[in-house]
Amino acid sequence: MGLLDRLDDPYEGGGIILGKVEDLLNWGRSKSDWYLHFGLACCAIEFMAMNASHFDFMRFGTIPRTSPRQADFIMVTGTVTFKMADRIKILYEQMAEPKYVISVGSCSNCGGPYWEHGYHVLKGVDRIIPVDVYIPGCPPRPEAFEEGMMLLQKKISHQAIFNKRKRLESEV
Amino acid sequence: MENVNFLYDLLGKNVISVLLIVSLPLMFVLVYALIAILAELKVSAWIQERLGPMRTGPWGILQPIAEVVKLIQKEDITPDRSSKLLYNLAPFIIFTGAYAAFAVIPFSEYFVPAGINLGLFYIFAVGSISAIGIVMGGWASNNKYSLMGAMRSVAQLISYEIPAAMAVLSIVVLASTMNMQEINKIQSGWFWNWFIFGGPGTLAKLWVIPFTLGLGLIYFISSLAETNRVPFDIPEGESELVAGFHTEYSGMKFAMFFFAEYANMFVVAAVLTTIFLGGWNSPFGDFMQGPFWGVFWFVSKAFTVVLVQIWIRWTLPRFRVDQLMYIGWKVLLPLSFICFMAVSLYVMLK
Amino acid sequence: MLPNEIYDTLKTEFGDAVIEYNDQQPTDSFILIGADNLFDICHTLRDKDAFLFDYLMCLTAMDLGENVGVVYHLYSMTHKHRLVLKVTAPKTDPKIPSVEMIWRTADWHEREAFDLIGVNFEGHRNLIRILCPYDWEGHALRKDYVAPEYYHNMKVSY
Amino acid sequence: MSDIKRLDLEYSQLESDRMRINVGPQHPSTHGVLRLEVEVDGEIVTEVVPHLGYLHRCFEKHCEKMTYLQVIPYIDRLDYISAMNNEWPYVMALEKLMDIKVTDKVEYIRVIMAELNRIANHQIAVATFGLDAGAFTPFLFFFRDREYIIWILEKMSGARLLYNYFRVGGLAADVYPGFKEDCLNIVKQVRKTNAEVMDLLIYNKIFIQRSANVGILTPEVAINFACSGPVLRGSGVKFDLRKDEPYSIYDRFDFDIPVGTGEVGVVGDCWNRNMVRVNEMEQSCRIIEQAIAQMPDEGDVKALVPKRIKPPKGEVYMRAENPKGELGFYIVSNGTDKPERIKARGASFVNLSVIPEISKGYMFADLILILGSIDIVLGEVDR
Repeated sequence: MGLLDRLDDPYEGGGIILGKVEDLLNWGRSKSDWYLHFGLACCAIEFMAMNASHFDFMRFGTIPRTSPRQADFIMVTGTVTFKMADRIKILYEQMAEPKYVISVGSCSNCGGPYWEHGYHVLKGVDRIIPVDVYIPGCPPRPEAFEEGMMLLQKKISHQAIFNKRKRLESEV
Repeated sequence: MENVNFLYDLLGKNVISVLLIVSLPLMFVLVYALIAILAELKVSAWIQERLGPMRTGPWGILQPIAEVVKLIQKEDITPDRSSKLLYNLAPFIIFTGAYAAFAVIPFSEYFVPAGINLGLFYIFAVGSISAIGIVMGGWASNNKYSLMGAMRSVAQLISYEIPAAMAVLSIVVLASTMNMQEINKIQSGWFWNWFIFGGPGTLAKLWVIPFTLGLGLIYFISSLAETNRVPFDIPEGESELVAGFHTEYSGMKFAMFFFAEYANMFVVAAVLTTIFLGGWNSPFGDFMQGPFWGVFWFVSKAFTVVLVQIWIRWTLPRFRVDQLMYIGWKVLLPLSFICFMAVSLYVMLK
Repeated sequence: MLPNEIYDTLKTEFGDAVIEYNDQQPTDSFILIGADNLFDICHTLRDKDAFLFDYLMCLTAMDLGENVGVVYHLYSMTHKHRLVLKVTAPKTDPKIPSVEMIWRTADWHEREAFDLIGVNFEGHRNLIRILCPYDWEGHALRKDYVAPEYYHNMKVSY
Repeated sequence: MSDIKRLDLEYSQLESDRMRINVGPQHPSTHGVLRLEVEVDGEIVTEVVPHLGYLHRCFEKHCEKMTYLQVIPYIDRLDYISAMNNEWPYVMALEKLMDIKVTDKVEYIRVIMAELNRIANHQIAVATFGLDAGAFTPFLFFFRDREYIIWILEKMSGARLLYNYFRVGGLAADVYPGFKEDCLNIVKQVRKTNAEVMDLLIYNKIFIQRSANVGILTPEVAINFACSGPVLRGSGVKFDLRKDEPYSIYDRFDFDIPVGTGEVGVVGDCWNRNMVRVNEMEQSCRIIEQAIAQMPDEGDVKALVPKRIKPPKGEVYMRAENPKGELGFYIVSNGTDKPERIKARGASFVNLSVIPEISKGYMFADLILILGSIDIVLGEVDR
């Protein structure tokens, strides 16, 4: 496993140096996000527009990767059907830790317009994989993508790496 | 070849100086790779009317550092059914192959890590090591895409080695040496003394200039193929083979492939610079000529070549595998033979 | 050629196999034919010089309650005329001859009809599900269809 | 000579293991969630088995449960790249069932909207085709232009991608001030970028080598498979519903039907299919210019229709020329405000079915290009 496990709580409290190291590691993870674009439906087209020159998704330091092994987060854009659900699970499991998920659009958030009669639509991708950021919309505007990306970066940059267990306990 | 290194002059020939000499190119490779990655991101963005990474440091210049910090933290996956030893060895072999070539690259009049007499020969010898690494990685991953990528890659590397070698051989004939430092020294003076313009000589060399220009072009095209760059990037052609031979690699091992690719780009650019573009010589005679300016000229020339590679990467579509073979064997190889003949004739008549 | 002329020609050729001609507005006028002779009739429609229906626009299967029906929308690229054919079969044994050999495009349309309505196309070379997963149960577009509660441990409807 | 012959024989008798590769459902260039099971002999494709249904969103089931107006948003989500074009045959079918005449102004706005959306669709199609060939930059050039078109459509309908703009008997909203100038500017911009991309991509030597003489679809096969749109026209068949069966007001415009000419390669190959799209953009520009000139300023954009759409009992099949090809809706009405059955005949669904036929014997990299040249949208394939 990566560096994360080995660094789990050697010293109490961590101290200034480890705190700064943690900031650095979080900074690296939050600023360099390679994504696996899991284009499923309409939202994928809007995401392509997001990648294009007007909005330029790569401003955030993201690079598209086609192999799940090299991706940091997976962007589920569109309706997840039952036929697809197993594959999404496999892909998510193939990704290397630490990994994140952005769920884009009403369909992958909750089933969207296919909620009521969609016998073949999974009602939300969060029923099979854990989701970090939800982007609402059908399809979301590129501005919504930007906000979602910034939310993910914010989330990553505040993550605990050292003394995780201890900090979680204190929160509880 | 004595005293080609300023460090030997400075520290004498002892363990420390040898270690320093070995580690200097390594430092250079790492720093260079970071710059090249940034350049790739930014140049591609500018070609496409975008901005590229903007939010990591001012104008995104810290982006490659963030990538490295991130890649260090990633989980290192070894697929369950892979051949573990080969799988783990492959990235190191590829990086070694790319890095070993730096041993003979003359950065300046007074700095070449190992001034051996068979420098060019050595570069071609170690350059082929990376092919072994690619095959190892592709086969050991136990992934069909990786396997196909590796097969294509090796076929491509082997076929393009020959025109590249012919191009280099012609220059060896012109210079009558395989020592890269010597080749540089021959090209000193104004830029028309560069081997791409026929090397130093009287006006009689005019008729050989088209052939040497052609040789430069042949070498450049072959070098694109050897480094798997567009339009010859079929081993990792995204649209069909997902990520080619490194589909299954993650974290630092993937970073090694990444670094090796950029290091390889620099190696071929450095060879092109050395044998065709005058190496560390100033283009303008004695103007800004000297050991320290030499580093400047050498690196800037090599970087220009790298930039051209990036430029081509974002402009052209990619070839198909059979077309690639066709170009290698039926176009570049005969052309390189013709140029070789012409250059040999010129040397005979001289 | 107008649909009623086609109906007359077919009636003389196939007799009772051609059941009914309907031209009540606003419905597109259609010809109802018996399932048994469907293949021969379609073959004639495609190859006879007066018809030359070489373009199958659409193939729709429907749940009609007691029966299932299949509707063929035909078009001729040379004569620029169109025709609607209808076939029905009882829902308990929904067997209809396949026209996949006549118009290759019917291949996927028939697979879809089999998948969603459950029409059994006889003579189709590869009649498997196309849209729903291969292990899906039931035919989704039937009026009495109830979605399963779980599929591969995932809840279907909430 | 005899030696060579014997060698050939032996070579053909050599047995090599064939590899089955799974392309998709998550693959960078299957244009969505298509899965192709490909059998390759080295690099040569010997068999392709498409597996669909990864985006089966139960469209037809939803139609039976919704009222007629509620169905329109779902229709947008069929071919989500050209939503305006999708809505058109549906509302035309209902208008035919209910015998409603729409005003001239509505017809002109519909034409302009549909043609703008056609340009946007073809831009994506050509761009992604270039992307499949490895050229990334034209992709972004086209997307830059598409953005301007999207802005017009957004100002008209309020949505960027899925418009829900056409209504039975009219439109959701009237044009905004300055609409005509915007359209004419777009036409200029589209022509400029097309000229640029011609140099960068279409007539690029490498691109021609890659896409010409690949994936040849003969007219007979194309008609037997009921292909339509640029796929059919790329094979040299001059068939366009806007000309051959003019619906709406297309008979008032002067435009050509571009067909595959075999200028490079042979008629029916990937390059010609792609070229048809590029030429169609120009034709759409011409239609827009004429429509802008002829469009009346006065007029209502909504006809008198009841709030609850209740068509009389009947069945109607209406088709229109979608950018992908012929999109048809077969609507069975039972006299209530909910349809009995709606079947969507998607062009992509039908066009995709020729893939196993035309990709055999080409190389693996060609398969990706053939798929790209057919220009499918999985929303329409799987519905």
